[in-house]
Amino acid sequence: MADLFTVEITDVPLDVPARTEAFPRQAQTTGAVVSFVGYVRGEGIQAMALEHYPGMTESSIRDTMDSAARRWPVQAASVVHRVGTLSPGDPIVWVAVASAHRAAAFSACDFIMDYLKVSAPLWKREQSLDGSWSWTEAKSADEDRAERWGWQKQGRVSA
Amino acid sequence: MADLFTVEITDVPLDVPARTEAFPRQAQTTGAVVSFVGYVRGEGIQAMALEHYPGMTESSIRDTMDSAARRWPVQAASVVHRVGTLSPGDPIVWVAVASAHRAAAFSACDFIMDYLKVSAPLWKREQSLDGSWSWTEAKSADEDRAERWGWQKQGRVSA
Amino acid sequence: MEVQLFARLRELAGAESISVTPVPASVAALRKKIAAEASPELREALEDPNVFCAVNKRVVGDEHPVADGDEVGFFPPMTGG
Amino acid sequence: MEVQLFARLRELAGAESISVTPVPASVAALRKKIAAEASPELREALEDPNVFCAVNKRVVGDEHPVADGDEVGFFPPMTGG
Repeated sequence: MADLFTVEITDVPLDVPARTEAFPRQAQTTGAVVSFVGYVRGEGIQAMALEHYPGMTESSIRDTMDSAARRWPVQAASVVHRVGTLSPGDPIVWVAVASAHRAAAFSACDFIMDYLKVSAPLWKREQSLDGSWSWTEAKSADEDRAERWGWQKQGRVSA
Repeated sequence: MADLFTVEITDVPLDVPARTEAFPRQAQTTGAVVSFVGYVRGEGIQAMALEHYPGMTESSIRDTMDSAARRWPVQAASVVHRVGTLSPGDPIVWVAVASAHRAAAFSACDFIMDYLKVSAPLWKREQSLDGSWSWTEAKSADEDRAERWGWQKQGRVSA
Repeated sequence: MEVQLFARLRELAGAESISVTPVPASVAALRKKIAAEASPELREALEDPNVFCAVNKRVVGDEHPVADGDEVGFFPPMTGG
Repeated sequence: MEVQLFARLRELAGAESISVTPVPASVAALRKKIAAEASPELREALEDPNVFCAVNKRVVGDEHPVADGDEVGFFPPMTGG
């Protein structure tokens, strides 16, 4: 039987239909699957590069999935996140959540994305049309969304 | 170019990976796709049958998609809903929404499902394990969820 | 006028539509007229405030006018999705 | 102790890790020690309150203790997803 909670960081292009096909559901009890795909937008950029902290990125996302499963009755969840060099239109991240009912599936998927954005050690650089690379700035809107779920910003002085 | 807003009612099994593959995105501007799949749960039932009001079901769902596009910057949206006889584990409905950012995509997909549940003329019957068929009762929880978006119950006396 | 019935109403009527002549002026009058000539089960179902009426494929209230040539359907609460 | 640096910090240091001996007792002391020996750009980056420190792959505050054998990394705010 497939593992019901999985995290994968990969430098291989993300095949969303294949991931969708392989996502484990339970024929008797799964009533809802919500999935999210984030894509590289091409406005003003010609490429994106993503790096991570091997081991910590996976454990951080796994912690987020465990938190989601404590808050809602999640039956299965998968996260696949790209690293390496990507082009406009490429999928960056795929998140899928299965539950008996849609409310839990929507909330858990939304929650996982919000927490991933602010707590998984991943960093983006973008290559502008003139060829220069620059690091992407963290967005306060992402912190605002994470705070909806009780997330608290961490920094030099921990809570 | 593919139509960016589509509704389909079909008695053919719903191929979710193929629909996912065909869903129109815009390589330059789409940053997020949220999708929902509802499945037949098998607890105590051996089959489900769905019927609709041809023409009205499509226009009702189309109205809901248009409302979503007025509330959020939706770039593309698709709904495919099964009718006919289904088995436990079969997909009933697939909804996908593309937007520049994830907040709009999550909200619009959630909204479309909530409105579809309470306003699209579709009716389920379930066949229990003893072979008998019975009509599914509407759930007040679905009305509660729709009311989050300002939906008001309609009935004999309209507003 | 052929009034369409859906789901449990169709089942109770044993038919996909019911012929109504002359055409009453409002949804309320139409509902009453069909109920008066229906089986007790169908009458009870039609009198349920949760049973919807659509005129020309739009859900309307009981006070909505009805005229010859309108497409009219009655149906129970939606249970799709 | 080899302290790992990620993303912009790695780029500013021109290296994936920095060797620190002896090992200071806390994250604050470690941060200070690395900053004192770093280029002005890396020092400024390390002193940014938004730069995180992870000890054994968990984000911790400045008062967190550090000991020989711990895995320690510094990195800027996350921008994944």
